[in-house]
Amino acid sequence: MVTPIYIFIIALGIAFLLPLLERAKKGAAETVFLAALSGIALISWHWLFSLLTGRCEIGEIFTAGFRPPFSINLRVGMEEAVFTSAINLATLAGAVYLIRELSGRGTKSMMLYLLFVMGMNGMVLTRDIFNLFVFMEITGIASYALVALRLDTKGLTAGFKYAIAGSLASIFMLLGIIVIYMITGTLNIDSIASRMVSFSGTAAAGFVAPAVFMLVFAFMIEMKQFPANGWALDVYDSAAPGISAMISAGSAGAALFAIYKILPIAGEGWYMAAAITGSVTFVAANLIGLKQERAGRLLGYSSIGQMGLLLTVVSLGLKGSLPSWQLIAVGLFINHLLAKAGLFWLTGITGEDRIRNWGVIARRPFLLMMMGLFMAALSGFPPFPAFWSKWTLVMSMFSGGMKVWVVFILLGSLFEVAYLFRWFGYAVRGGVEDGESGDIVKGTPEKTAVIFFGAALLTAVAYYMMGKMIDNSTLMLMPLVGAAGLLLFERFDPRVRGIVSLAAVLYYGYMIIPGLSGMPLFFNSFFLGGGAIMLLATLHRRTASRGFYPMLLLMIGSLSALALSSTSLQFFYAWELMTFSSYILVLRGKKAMKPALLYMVFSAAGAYLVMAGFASAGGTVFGGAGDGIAGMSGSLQMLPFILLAAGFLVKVAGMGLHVWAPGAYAEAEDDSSAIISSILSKAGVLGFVFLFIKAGTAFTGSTYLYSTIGWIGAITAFFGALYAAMQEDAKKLLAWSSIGQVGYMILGLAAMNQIGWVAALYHSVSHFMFKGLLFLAVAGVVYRTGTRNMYEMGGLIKRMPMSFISVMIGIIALSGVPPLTGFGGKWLLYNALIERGWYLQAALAFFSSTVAFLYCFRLVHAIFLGQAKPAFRKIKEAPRSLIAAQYILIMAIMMFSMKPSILIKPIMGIVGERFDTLLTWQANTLYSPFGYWNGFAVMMVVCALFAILLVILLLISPKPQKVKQFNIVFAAERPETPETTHYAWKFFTPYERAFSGILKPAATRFWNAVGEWAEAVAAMSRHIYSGNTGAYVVQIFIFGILLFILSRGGLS
Amino acid sequence: MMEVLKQAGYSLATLMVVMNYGLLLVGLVTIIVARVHGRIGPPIWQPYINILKTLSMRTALSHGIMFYLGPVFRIVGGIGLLFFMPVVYGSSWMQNFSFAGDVILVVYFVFFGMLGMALGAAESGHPYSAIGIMRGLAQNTAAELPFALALMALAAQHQTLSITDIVAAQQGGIAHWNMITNPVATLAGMLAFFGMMMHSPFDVHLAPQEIPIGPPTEFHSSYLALMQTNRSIFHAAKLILFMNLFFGGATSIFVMVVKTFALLMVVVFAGVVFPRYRVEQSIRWFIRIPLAVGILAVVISAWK
Amino acid sequence: MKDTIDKIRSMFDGGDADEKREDLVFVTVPATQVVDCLGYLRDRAGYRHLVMISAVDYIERGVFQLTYLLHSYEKQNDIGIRADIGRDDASMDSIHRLWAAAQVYQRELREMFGIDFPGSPRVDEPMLLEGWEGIPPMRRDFDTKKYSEETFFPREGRKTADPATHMAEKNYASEEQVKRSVKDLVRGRRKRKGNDG
Amino acid sequence: MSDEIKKVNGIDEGFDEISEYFCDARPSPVSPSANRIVRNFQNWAQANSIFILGFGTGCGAIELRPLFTARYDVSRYGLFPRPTPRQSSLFIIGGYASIKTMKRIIRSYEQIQNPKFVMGLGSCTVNGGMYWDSYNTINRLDHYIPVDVYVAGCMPRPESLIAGFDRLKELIMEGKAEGANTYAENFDWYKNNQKKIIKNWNMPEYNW
Repeated sequence: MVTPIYIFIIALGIAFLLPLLERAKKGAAETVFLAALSGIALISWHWLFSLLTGRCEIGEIFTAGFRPPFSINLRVGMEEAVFTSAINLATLAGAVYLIRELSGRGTKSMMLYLLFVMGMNGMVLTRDIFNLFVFMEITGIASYALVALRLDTKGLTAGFKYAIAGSLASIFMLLGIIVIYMITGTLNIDSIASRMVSFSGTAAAGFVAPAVFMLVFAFMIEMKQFPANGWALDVYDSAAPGISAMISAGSAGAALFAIYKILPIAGEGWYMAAAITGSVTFVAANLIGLKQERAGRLLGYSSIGQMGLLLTVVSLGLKGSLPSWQLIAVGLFINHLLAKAGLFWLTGITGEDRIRNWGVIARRPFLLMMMGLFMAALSGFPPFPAFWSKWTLVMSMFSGGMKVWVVFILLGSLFEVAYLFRWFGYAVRGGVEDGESGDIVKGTPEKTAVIFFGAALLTAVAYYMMGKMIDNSTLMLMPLVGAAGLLLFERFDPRVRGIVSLAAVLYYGYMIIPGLSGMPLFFNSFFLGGGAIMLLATLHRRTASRGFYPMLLLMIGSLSALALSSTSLQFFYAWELMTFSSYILVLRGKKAMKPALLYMVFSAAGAYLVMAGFASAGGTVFGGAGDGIAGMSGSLQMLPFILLAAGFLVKVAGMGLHVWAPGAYAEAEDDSSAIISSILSKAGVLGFVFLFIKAGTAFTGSTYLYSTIGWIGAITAFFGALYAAMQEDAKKLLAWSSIGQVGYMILGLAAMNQIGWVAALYHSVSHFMFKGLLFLAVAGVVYRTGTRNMYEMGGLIKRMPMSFISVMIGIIALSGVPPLTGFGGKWLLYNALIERGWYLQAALAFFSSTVAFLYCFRLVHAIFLGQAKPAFRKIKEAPRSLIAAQYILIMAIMMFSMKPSILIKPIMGIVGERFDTLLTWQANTLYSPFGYWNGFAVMMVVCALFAILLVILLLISPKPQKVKQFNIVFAAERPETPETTHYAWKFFTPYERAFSGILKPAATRFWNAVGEWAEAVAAMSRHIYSGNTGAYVVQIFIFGILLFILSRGGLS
Repeated sequence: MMEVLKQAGYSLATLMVVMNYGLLLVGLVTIIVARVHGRIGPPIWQPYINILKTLSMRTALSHGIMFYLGPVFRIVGGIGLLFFMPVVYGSSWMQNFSFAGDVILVVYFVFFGMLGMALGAAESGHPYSAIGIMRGLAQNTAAELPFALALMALAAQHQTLSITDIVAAQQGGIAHWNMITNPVATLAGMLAFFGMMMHSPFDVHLAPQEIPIGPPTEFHSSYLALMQTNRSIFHAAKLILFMNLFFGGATSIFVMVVKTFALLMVVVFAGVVFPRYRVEQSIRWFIRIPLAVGILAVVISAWK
Repeated sequence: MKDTIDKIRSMFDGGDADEKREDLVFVTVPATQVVDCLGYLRDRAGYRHLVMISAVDYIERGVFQLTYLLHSYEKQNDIGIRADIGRDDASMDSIHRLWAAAQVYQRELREMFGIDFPGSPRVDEPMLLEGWEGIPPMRRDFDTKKYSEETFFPREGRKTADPATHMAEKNYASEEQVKRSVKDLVRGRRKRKGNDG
Repeated sequence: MSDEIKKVNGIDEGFDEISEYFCDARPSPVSPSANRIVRNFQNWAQANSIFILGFGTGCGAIELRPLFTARYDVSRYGLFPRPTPRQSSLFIIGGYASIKTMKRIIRSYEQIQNPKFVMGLGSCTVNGGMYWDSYNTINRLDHYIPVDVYVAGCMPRPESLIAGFDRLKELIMEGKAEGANTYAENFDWYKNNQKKIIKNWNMPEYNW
């Protein structure tokens, strides 16, 4: 056990020695400086290690050899060890990162840095309140100086504001300490707390409250609580990013620890006030962050928000409302420390402050990957620590009955996700606005190394926490391992990577599928099989496609994990993993910046709803698809049902919540679109399956809820089809179509009878086949033509006959015309709805499926039929791998069309005994209570008729002369150009006119309004930070008054 | 196997009957329209001559494979529609392949031919074909809305989707017909029927003066012969469908002829009186009164 | 009207007014003055409507006479501005900037008379005579009958006849007989009378 | 096509619109069925179901309309108007034909399938009529497309037209109305005549 005194000795001693060393030998100072920091860090790690392994007890060090109150004592407990280790680690890394700049400024900057580190350590370690103040001052003064080190106006003014705010805080703190000392006669934190209690009811008690108020107020200022934090923003904004990183990560952490020590003194009444302050700060800072355009300031808001959240967690934990709050706090803290520092460091490397110009980083895949990683960590995506902390936090809050808190915390997180990923979007897709910073970003090796080190550490912590938190973590880790493994292949040819991914998916499927049954089997074979086919299609890629295959594999893996999950946490883990990976896939599209952001925000909102739903369901085990559960378990209540259903409705793009979907489906890369639309859209279906299994029909209000969801499904189906018919963009058309088709599935599931479920699952498979087919075929066409506007194509049947056949089969299947698979789904659906008594929904679904003919025809006509354009007259057939994948799907469609029983029978088995059996098979005929359908006979009759009639036509027809595209009867004229002869643009105008009343994009307008409103509020609130020191002081006082009122309320 | 062959033979016989009946109907309609105009009109067998004439054309041309297959798709759709429907209730030989599917299959099969035909016509590259298809598809989908509602009303009423069962439920005199037992659904169905038969006022997709006869602009010779044949079969099949659904079906060919003829006359007389709707007008028409009637029908039937 | 005519004559070197009717007067101005004159009439005198532009081929004088006919809605009368241009390399200033519709007339004049209007939109595109070579057909030195006989495979057996005689002979032979004999009769009596007298 | 559009679409120098967009095959005569009974039967069907494509080039078109009204009603004889050449068999040229119109007449005529019949309506189609010496109207239609029946008059009354139809039917029944084959056999002669008057021939040799 090394005594912590060494920390101070090393820091102070080296600090004084540095100038001498510098004189003695050039460059020696840097080495010694880093060695000193390493020494400090080693000491703290040593404590942490010893405490963890139980090799030593909590250490109490008495500096002057006396016990308190006669001397200052330091404590090294578990918390202290964790915090000092983390802070020292970060500061060491930060020093490495900053070393060139520090040495450039001379030894004085290194001295300041050492003092800064020492101050933070002291803040964590000391148990003496005055000593705490001293260390705080040391930290503060060192950091003012560090901030102002740049010696430019911005840095100096920021340092000045920092100093003003810091001295205000000091004054109040000192006043508080004096009064407290006057009352209690001690400065030792532990004894103050115990003595304070005894003063209640005495005359001195009148002094206690103001004293405590002043103390807490001072610490709140140090914690940069809203709105007394304008100065801090200027600091983050103007300091060198390396310094900002340290202030954000280190000193904020130290301040948090200090307030953790102080709050017990203040007494229980203060916990609530602190928690409220913290969460208000969290929400407000993140809200204002929405409007930020500068990276430093944006990160500043994020830091302040995170501190607020941590304050909330700590105060509620101290209050005793949050079990296992330590874990939450430590997870959040470490996550914040590393991720935030990492992002600040990245800002330093790029040297670009405006987030719009962050396209500069796009050419450095490694840095971009790091950025994505930090973003994911900061927004609480798995497997990073914040994910587990947030999950535990929400779970505990719900079980503690703190629902309103959850709302605020999730709202704040949503804002944070929004602005962080807006930034990330600019980084990936933004490009550079003005040429001045257009050159490639170059980090020095040590800076890059530090960033990598931070990311690695974050991952390690994530791995550790994951092992602690989640059951069956090996299985859950598989997708990540696969993706990480693929990263090793990044240097290879894209085709090699594709084949490796394909092999990985196939091997994984081969390993797990035989051991499965029921719903997991269904969805897994569907996800993995479908994923494999789609991977095959991506093999045509010639471009570098950095990061594409890992993310694709991650998405397929997470989908599989989703279907395999057996607890709520596993489910949610896989769900978030899927969201993130698919977001990256969407973002890879050329014009995908805005759609991807929209996708992310909606997905995050949906995910939070799901999380809240899980939390409100309590400890209900969710997932695992209720294998072996006969019937419905019926263990959910109304609130969780609504929350979960709402969350899943976002994912399936139910009408009203669909605004993200057309863009995300359409703007992703062409082959990713196929995957996202045909496979990923089923994740929501899976969610509903699991939810409905869990919920059953027994709970209160179930009738209305199910019929509401049913109506949403039907309306989604209708509007999806209607909007699809009005699109000019082939992929948008298919995207809307997907939205509509998933509506049928939801409608079928919501019917809650055997036929409905068979219909939904059958239609899932069928939709995967035909929509995958269509998207792949369109991907091939877009790949060759370079446009997505259908009216620019035309007549491609002669050049791309294989793709044409795909599209034709696809639309026949899609439109539900017998004899192909689409009809089965429709037939089952109507039977289910009639069984349920939902006649109007059935009629609406029927109408939607006829509207589907409109866009089906349009797709095939505008692209393949009609007039060929001269620009495309030498175009080639789509790449072979795309065609191969399409023909696998066609074969599957044909097989299932010929013998629907080979698909429907297993699905009936999977749906199993949960419902009364309504469907029966007799030979090839499927009987429902209302009707019957013999797919085989229909196929045979149609084929026979077709063959016979074709032969007849061949016999009676004279040998036809093959003619070309202008050989048409054009009212005795000749067509002028193919462009003016191809009737494809605004094809269904009369339809649009007739339905103009209901075609107004109400949902889009609504969400636009919500977005604008949030931005407007953010913009308005932002103006309180005027940059004026006087204004900041006023704000601090206003904050004091507010805090006072709050504490009165809290104390009474 | 013998069963199947026998059924195929029977179906072929049915097809012959219906085809000839349909051709005569087409001829008759032409005469009726002529008489309304104050003309004499062509002989009733004119459709036969027309088909023979188109068959005797000596040349043909082809815009591509889909152009060639389009008419085949079309007539498969027509014959299929007929084949999956019992024509005469109780007759051993006019049941066709109705064992293969119920009314949903039949209704969806209507679109089979339409889609195939649309593909063929679109391959010709003629803008008028595309415009005609657009109009036809748009109008037809709108007409399907009240029809779907009427169908659902029947399903609610009879709790079955099998055409045979629906017909069976209507046996025993006019009082059992759906026309009497479910008049609102019948009304909705009949309003949709106007659109589905594509007679005036719902024949803007052909619009001979404006977009020379729409989708089939480019078709000729034997293609046209197939399409003319299909026109008669398809017409008759749709009539039989509506007869089965709303008017008690038929127990003999004679009854079938009488009922379908009467049904057709409704459409024909409406057609000679009313001028043609534009597409958006007809769509709006369908989504107003017929839609309201349809919803009313479902509500009444489900409420029972 | 009178004032306007006087103005034209004084401002644009107009010749004598040729008053056809009370509300229709033609004035000849030099070809170079036409555009200015028309602009004046349109903007100042209220003749806002261009009725037509026409040409007459005065081959004897070696000129084309162009006539721009304008109408005034306020005054309810017409003024025709005439101008002579040489037949060789006939060319005239375009007035399509005054009236966009003039381009159609000018195209037609270009096609039929070969009068060029430099700058007029699409003036060289034929309206009727796609790919026409040779003399423009409305010029008087173009022999349309000869051209037709050379180009269009005239059908044999066509001959021109006076419709009156032809009808009389073909359709009303007997009546003609009667008529003739009556005529003869009358003539004979006259003769006889004369002889008598 | 303007140069700009060409550039946008990447159409290079060697791009030939006519050969790119039109079929360049020549027509070939298709002899009627060798079997006399079949031939007669087919001729009977052709004669009794005549779809008319009316080309109302001149004032003669006004005389076509009454044919389909209650007063004359040619549908009695199996004659129906048809708006597309593809499905028609009788092509009626309703009066004088200017050169520009001739181009359209030729195009439509060629788009009709074999067997096809042509009726020249009014004197203008016979010998130019009152436009016989015009620089812009043809004199004899039969030098450009084969004509089966001329109905003379300026204008002929609907009764004359019905008489013309009767004559046409007789010809068809007798197997003498083989204009399409005549055209194919004397293709070069017809093309020469056509090209003599049509100077900007921006279409293929034969409009399929």
